[in-house]
Amino acid sequence: MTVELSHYLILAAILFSISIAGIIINRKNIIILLMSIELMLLAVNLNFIAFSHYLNDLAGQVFVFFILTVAAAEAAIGLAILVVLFRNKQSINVEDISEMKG
Amino acid sequence: MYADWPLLSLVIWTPIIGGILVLFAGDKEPSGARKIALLVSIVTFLLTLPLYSQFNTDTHLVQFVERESWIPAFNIEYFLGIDGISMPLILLTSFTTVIVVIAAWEVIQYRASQYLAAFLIMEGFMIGTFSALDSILFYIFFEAMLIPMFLVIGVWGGANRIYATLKFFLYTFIGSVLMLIALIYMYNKSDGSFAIFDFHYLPLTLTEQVLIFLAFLVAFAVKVPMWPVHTWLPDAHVEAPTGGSVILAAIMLKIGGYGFLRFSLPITPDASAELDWLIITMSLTAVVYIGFVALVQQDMKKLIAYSSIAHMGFVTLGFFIVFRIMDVDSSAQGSALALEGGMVQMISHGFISGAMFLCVGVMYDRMHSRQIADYGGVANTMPVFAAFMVFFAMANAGLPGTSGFVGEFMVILASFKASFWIAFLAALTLILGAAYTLWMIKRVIFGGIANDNVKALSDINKREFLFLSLLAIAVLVLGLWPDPLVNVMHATIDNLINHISISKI
Amino acid sequence: MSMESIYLTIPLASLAGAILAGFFGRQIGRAGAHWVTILGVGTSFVLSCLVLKDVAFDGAPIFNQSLYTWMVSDGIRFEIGFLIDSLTALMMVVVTSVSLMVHIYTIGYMHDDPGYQRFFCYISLFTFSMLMLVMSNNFLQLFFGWEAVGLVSYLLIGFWYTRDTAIYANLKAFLVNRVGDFGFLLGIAVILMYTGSLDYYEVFDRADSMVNATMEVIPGLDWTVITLACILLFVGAMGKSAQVPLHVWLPDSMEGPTPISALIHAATMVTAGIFMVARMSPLFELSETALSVVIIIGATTAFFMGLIGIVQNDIKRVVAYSTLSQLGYMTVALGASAYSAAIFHLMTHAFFKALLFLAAGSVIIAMHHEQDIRKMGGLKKYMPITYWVSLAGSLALIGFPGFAGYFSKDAIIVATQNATVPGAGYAYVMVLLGVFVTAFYSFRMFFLVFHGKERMDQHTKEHLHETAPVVTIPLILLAIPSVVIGWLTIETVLFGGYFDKAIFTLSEHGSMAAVAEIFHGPLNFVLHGFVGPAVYLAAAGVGAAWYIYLKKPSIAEQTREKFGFIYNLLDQKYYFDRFNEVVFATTSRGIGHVLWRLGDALVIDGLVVNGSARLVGWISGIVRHVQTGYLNHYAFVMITGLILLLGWAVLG
Amino acid sequence: MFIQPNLLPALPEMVMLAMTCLVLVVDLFLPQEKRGFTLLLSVLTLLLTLAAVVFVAPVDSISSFGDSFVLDQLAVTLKIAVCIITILVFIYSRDYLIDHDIYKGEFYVLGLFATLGMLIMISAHSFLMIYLGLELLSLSLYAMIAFNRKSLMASESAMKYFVLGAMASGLLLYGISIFYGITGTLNINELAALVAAQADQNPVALAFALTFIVVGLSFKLGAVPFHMWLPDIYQGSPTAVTLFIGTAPKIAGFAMTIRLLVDGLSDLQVDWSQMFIVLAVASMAIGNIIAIAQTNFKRLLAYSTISHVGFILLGILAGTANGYASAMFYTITYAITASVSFGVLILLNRKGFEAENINDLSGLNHTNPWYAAMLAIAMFSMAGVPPTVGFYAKLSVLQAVVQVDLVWLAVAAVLFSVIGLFYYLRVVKVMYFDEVVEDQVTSIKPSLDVRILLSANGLSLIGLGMFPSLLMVYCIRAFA
Repeated sequence: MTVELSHYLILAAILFSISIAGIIINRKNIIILLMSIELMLLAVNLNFIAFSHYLNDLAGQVFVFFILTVAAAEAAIGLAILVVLFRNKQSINVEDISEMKG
Repeated sequence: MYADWPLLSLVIWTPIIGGILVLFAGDKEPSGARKIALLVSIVTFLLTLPLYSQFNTDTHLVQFVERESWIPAFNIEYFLGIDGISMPLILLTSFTTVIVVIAAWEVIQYRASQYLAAFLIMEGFMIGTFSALDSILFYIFFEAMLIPMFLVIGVWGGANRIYATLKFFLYTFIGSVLMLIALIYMYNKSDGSFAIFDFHYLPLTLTEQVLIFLAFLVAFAVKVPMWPVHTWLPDAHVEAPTGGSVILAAIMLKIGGYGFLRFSLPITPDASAELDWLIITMSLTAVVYIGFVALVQQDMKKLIAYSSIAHMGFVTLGFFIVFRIMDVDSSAQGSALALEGGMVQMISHGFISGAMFLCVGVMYDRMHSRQIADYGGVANTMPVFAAFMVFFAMANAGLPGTSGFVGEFMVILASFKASFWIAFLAALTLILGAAYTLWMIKRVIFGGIANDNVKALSDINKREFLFLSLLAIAVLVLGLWPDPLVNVMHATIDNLINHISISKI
Repeated sequence: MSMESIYLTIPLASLAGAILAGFFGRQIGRAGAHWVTILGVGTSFVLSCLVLKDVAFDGAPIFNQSLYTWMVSDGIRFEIGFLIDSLTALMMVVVTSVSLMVHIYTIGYMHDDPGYQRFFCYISLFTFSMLMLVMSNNFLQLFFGWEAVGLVSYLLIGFWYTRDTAIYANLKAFLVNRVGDFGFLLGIAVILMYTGSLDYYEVFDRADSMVNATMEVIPGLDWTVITLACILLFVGAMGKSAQVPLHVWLPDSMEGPTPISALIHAATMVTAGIFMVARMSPLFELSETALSVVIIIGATTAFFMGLIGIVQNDIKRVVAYSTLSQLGYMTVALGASAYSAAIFHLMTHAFFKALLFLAAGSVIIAMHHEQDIRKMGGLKKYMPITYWVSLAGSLALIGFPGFAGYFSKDAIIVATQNATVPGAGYAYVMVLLGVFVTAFYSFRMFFLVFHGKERMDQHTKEHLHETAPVVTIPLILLAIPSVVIGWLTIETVLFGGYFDKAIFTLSEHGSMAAVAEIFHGPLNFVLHGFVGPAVYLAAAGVGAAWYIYLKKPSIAEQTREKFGFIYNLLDQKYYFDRFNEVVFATTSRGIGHVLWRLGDALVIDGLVVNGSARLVGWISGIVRHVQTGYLNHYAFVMITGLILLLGWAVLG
Repeated sequence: MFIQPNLLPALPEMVMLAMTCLVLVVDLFLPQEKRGFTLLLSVLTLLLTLAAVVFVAPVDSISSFGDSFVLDQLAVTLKIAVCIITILVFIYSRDYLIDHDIYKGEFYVLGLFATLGMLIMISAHSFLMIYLGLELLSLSLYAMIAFNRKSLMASESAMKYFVLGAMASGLLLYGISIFYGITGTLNINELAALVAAQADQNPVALAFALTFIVVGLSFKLGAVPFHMWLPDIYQGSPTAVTLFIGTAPKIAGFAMTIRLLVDGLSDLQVDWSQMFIVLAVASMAIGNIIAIAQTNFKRLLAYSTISHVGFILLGILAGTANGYASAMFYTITYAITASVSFGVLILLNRKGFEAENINDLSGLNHTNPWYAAMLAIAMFSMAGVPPTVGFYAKLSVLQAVVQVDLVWLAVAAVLFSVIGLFYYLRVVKVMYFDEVVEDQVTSIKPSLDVRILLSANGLSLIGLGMFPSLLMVYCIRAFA
C-alpha cells in the first residue's frame, strides 16, 4: 500500500492527542509534561513536513526548522524553571505545585 | 449683555474648577477652604440668575444654546441649552448648594475641604445634567455625579454607611446602564446622532418604544425613586451627612423626574400612553403605601425620606396622568395643569425636603441621635428652631400658602379629570401627609422636656437661622405666588403636550 | 380712602399686628404685644363696621375684584381677590368684633402666661385668616383661609404644648379637619373640572353644566355632578363645623386657652362651614339630595351632641357640646334652604356663645383653673357680674323669648317645619327635642356653678372674687348684643331682603317664605313663639334642671344608676373616640408596620435586593473552586473548551 | 537570486534589537550600584524605538520581507502604545525591584526582548513571523516570571505559565499547520485570498483549523475557558512582572488576533464571531463573578482582566470596522488603566513587605490621598463610570455590538459590568472608608519621575475620558 497524506495526518493527530493526554493525565513528574510538549511540537512538525512534501512547497519545512529551534529554547527555559522550582519546593511533583487557587 | 456669554458652561465649570481648588486648599487651614467654597457657590448662584432674568418665556425653543462638536467619531456633541423644564431646576441646584455649603460650615470638621469639594463638583455635574442636550453628555453628567455622592455618604456617613452607599451606587448604576443601551440603539436608528431632540422625532415602532421606555423607566424610576425600587433612598438618607441628604432629596431625585419629561414622554409617547397605568399605579402606591410606611418610622431621617418618596409620587403621577386626560378629553384640557403641577412639586419638594433634613441635621449636631424616641419637648429649649421646624412640617403636609400645597393641588385637580378614584387616592396624602409629619412634630417638638439631653439643647445660632430662614422665605414666596415659576414653563409644557399627543407609529 | 384700600386694610391690619407681635415679641414686650394686636384688630373692626354700614344702609354695589393672579396654568386663572357683599360684610363684623373682645379679655386671662406675645400673635393671625376666608371671591382663597384657620387652631389648641392632652388634641383636630378638607378639595376639583373656573360668580353662572352632567363614581351608579360636588364640599363643612361624625375634635379642642375656645371654637372658625354652604347656596339649591344630606347630618348633630352635654362635668366641655348642637341647628337651617336664618343664628350664636365661654373663663380664673362644675356652686355671691352675664348668655342660648337666640332659633324651627326636602320631618323633631335638651344642660350647668351649696375647697373659697375689669368689660360688651341683637336685626337681616344679592334660594324651597308669612315685627314674633311648642320645651328643660340639680340632687344620682347604659353611652360620647382610636389610628399604624417590615424590609430589600447580591456572592464562592490550582486540571479545562468549540464548529 | 528586502519598515525592530544587545553587554560590566544606568539605557532604547516608529510611519501602509511584515496605521499606533507602556512599566518597577533585591539587568533585557517580540507580532504578516514573535515574547515572559529565584510562588506560576503557554502555542501551531495544508501558504494576504476560494469547498477542515487558531488566541488574550493560567500568574509573579504581563502583551495579543482573523480569515468571520460570542459571554460572566470573591488585589485584577477581554472580544466579533476600532481603543485604554492600578499597588511595596491584598489598601486616602485618587480613578475607569475613559471604551464597543443587532449581547454585557462595579467599588471603599490598619500603608514618597509619570498616567484616564478623540482617531484610521 502507498502511504498517503492522510496517514501522516492521522499519525500526527494521534501523536498530538497522546501529548495532550500526557499533559492532562500525568499527575506526577513535571518532566513528563515537558516531554509531552516536545511531542506535541513534533506532531505539528510531522504535519508541516507532510504537507510541504505533498504541496511541493519548502516553506513548511523551513517552518519546521524554526519550530525545532524554538522548541530547543523552550526546553532550556522549561528545565531552568524546573530547577528553580525544585530549589524552592524540593519536589517536581505536579500535584505539589498548587499554592495558588480559587 | 449676557447674550454672548457661554453662561451654561460657566455655571457648570465654575463649581467644578472651584471644587478642585478647594481640594487643593487642603485641610491644613479648613477655614480657607470654607471661604473659597462659599465664594464659589455664591458666584455660581449669581451666574444662574441671568438664566431666569434673561429667559424668554414666549418660546419653547431651547435657549442659551452652546453647541460644539466633541467626539466626531460618534458625532457626540458638547450641546447645552435650557428650556422651561430645566431652567428652574438649575436655579434650585445652585441655590441649594449655597445652603449646603453654609450648613456644613463648622459642622464638618473631618476633611472639610474634600467634603466641600465633593459638593461643588456635584453641583457642576447636576447642572450639566439639566442643561445637556446631547444624550451622551447627559449620561456622563448623570453618572459622574454618583461618584462624589458615593464618597460623601461613605466617608462622612453614619454607622451603616458602607451598605447604604454601595446600595445607592449599584441601584442607580443598574438603572442607568440599560438606559445607555437604549440611547445607543436610538443612535443607530437615527443613523448617527445622540442629540436628544433628534430622538424626539425618531420614528419608532410600538415594540421598540416599549422596550426603550422600560429601559428609561428603570433608570429614572430608581432615581426618583418610585415604588418598588425606592429602598435605597431611606438607607442612603439615614446614613448620609446632612448636606448629602439635602442634595440627594432636593436635586438628585429631581433628575429622575426631569428624565421622564426630557426622554420618556417625548421619545416614546405611544409606549408611555400604553404603560401609563403602570406608572400611575406605582405613583399611587408611592403616595399611599409609602404614606403608611412613613407613619411608623422611628428614625426622623427615614421618615422624611419616605415622605420624599410619597411626594415624588405626585411628580410622576402628574407626568403620566396626562395620557389618561387625553383619553377622556380630546381637548387635553388639564394636561398642562398636570405637567406643570409635577414640575412645581419637584421644585417645592426641593426646598421643603432640604429644609426638613437640615432641621434634623440641626438637632443631630446637638444630640447625635435621629431617633424620635430620644426627643420630646424640643420647643421648650429651642423655641426659634421649633417655629421653623413646625413651619416646614406644615409645608411638608401641603398647607396652602406654602409651596408644598401648590404642586399637590394642581396634580389632584388635574387627575380628577382623568378619574375620580385616582384623584381620591392621590388626595389621601392630605391626611397621610399631615398624619406622619405632625405626629413626628408632636413627639419631637412638643410635649414636656423628655430628658436631660433635650434640657441641655441650645437654640439655633445665626448661621443656622440664616439658612433656615432663606429656605422658609423660598417656601413661602413660592406658596403665595407661584406664578413667576409656573410662567416660565408654559411654552415648553404646551409644546411638549402637542408633541406627545402625536403618535409616532 | 377708597373702598378698595379699606378692604385691603381690614385683613392686613390684623396681619400686621400678628407679625409685629410674633417676630418682635421680645423687643416690644408684653404690653407692646397686646397693644399692637388690639390696635390692628381694632382697625379691622372699625373698618368692617364701615363696610357693613356701606353695604347694609348705603346699598353699596357688590365689590368683586381680584388682588393679584396667584397662578395661571392651562388657561385657568387662579386669583386672590375679594368679594364684598352683605354676607361678607356681616361675617366681617362678627369676626372682628368677637375677636376684638377676645383680645381685650386675653390681657386678663393670659395675664401671667409666659407665651403672652405668642398668643396675641396667634389670635391676630387667626383674625387675618378668617377674614381672608370670608372675604374671598374664589374657591382657591377660600381653601387658603380654610386651612389657615385650621393651622392657627392647631397652634392654639396646642398652645400649652407641654400638656400631653393639649398636643394630642391639636393633632387630632388637625387630622380630623384634614379629612374634611380632603372632601373639600375633591369638591373643588369637581367644580373646576365642570366649570373651568374657581371664581364664585363664574362657577354659579355655569352651575347648570353640573346639573345635567352625571358621573359614575361607583361603577353602575350615576350621580349628578352637582350632588357629588355639593356633598364633597359639605364634607369640608362637616370637618370645620364639627358635624357628626367629624365632630370628635371639637370637645378635645377645649384643651386650648379659654379665649380661643370662645373665638375659634365657638364664634367664628367653626361657623366657617356654615358660611361656606350659605355662600354656595346657588349650588346647594340645585341638589335636593345634597340638601337632605345636610339637614339630616345637622339634625343628628343638633340633638345627639346636645344629649352628651348633659353628662359633662367640665364647664368648658358643656359649652363645647352646646356649640356642637347649635352648629347642628345652623346646618339644619342650611338643609332647609333657610340660609339667611342659618347666618342669622350664626351671628347671634357668635355673641352669646362667646359670652358664655368667656364667662366660663372668668369662672375658671376665679377658681384657679378648676374646671369641674361639681367642685363649684354658689358662685353667685362672689362674682355677680359673671353671674348676670352668664344668665343672659344662657337665656339667649336656650332661646328665651326676646333674647337674641330666641329669634334665630325660632326662625330655624319654623323654617324646618316648612321645609320640603327629604329628612325635614326628622329634622323638625330633632330640633324641637334639641330645645329641651339645650335648656336642660345649660341650666344644669348654670345652677351647679352659681347656685346650690359651695363645693369648692377651703383654700379656693377664700380667694374667690370677681375677676378684673379687663375681663368683665368684654363680658358686658358681649352681653349687650346677646340680649338685644336679635330683636334689633331680625327684621333687616331675615326679611329686609338683606341677603337677596348674596344668597340664592329656589322659589319651591319656601321655608323662609313661610317664616316671613308669620313674621309681623319682632314683638309679634316673640308673642307668636308662645303658639309653637319650642318655648314650653325650653321652660320644661329649665324646670327639670332646677328640680333635679337644685331641689333634689339625689334624683340625678338615682337616674344615673337606673339608666346606667344610657349614661355610659353618653359619657363615652357614643364611643366615637374609641372607634376612631381602634379603627383608624391603630389599624393604619398596623398597616404601616406590615408594609414596612414585610413589603420593604423583607420582600423588596431582603429577597430581591440583598437576595440577588447574596446569590451572586454564593455563585462566586462555588465557581471559584473550578480554579483548583492543579496544572493538569487547567490543561483539562482548556482542552474541554477546545473540544466543545471543535464539536460546535465542525458539526454545528 | 536574492532580492534585497526593504529594511526600512523593520527599522524600529532593528534599532531595538541592536540596543537590547548593547544593554545586555553593558549591563555585564556594571556594578550593582550603577544598575540605574541599565534602566536609563533601556528607557533610551524604547525612546529610540519610539522615534524610529514615528520616523518610518507611512501614510497608509508598507510591507516588506516578501510581504510577511507590514507597517500600517494599526502597527504604528500599537507599537507606540506598547513602547510607552513598557517605559512606564520599567520606571514604576524600579523601586520594587530594589526593595526585593532583584534589581538586575536581566529584568530589563528580558523586558526589552519581550517588547521586541510584541513589536514583531504587531507587524507580522505571515504565520511564521507571528509564531516567532509570539515565542520571543512568551519565552522572555517565562523567564521574567521565574526571575525572582527565591520566590516559590513565582517559580510555580512560571511553571504553570510555561506548560500551558507551550501547549497553547502547540495548539496554535497545529491550526496553522492545517491551514498551511489547505492553502499551501504561510502568508496572511495569500491566505486571505485562498481561504476565500476554499471557503465553500472544504468548510469542515477550515472550521477545524480555525478552532485551533481561535483557541491559541483566546489563551493569549485570556478568554474563558482558556484563562485558567491568568489568575495564578498574576498572583504569583513579582508585582513588577505582573505589571508588565497585565499591560503590554494584551496589545500584542490583540494585534495577533486582528492579523490572523481579520486580515487573514475574514471570510470565516461568521464562524469565529460565533465562537467569540460564547467566549465573550463566558469571560464576562466568569471574570466578574469570581472576582467578587477575591481578597488578593492582583488576583482580583486578573479576573477583572478576564472580564475586560470579554469586552474586547465583543468589539472584534462585531466584525465591522468601527467594531475593530473600538476593540483596539478598548485594549489600549485598558492597558493604560491597568498600568495605573498596578503602578499604585507597586508603590505600596516596601522592603520585606509584599503589598498584594485588598486590605493592604485600607485607609490609603488618609495616608496618600493623591495616589488613592489615582487608583480610584483607575477603578472607576475599569467599571466604566464616566467621565473616565473606561466609559467611553465600553460605549464604543457596545455601540458596535448594537449596530450588528446583537442588543441582547449588549444588555448581558452591561449587566455583568454592574456585577463588576461591585468589586471595583469595594476597592474604593477600602481606600476611602476604612481606617488605616497598623503597619500597612505608611506615607509613600516615590521618586520624582514615578510621581510625575504615575500622576500623568492616572490623569490621562480622565483626559482621554473627556477627549477620547485624541486616541480614537488613530484607532479608526487603523481600520479605515
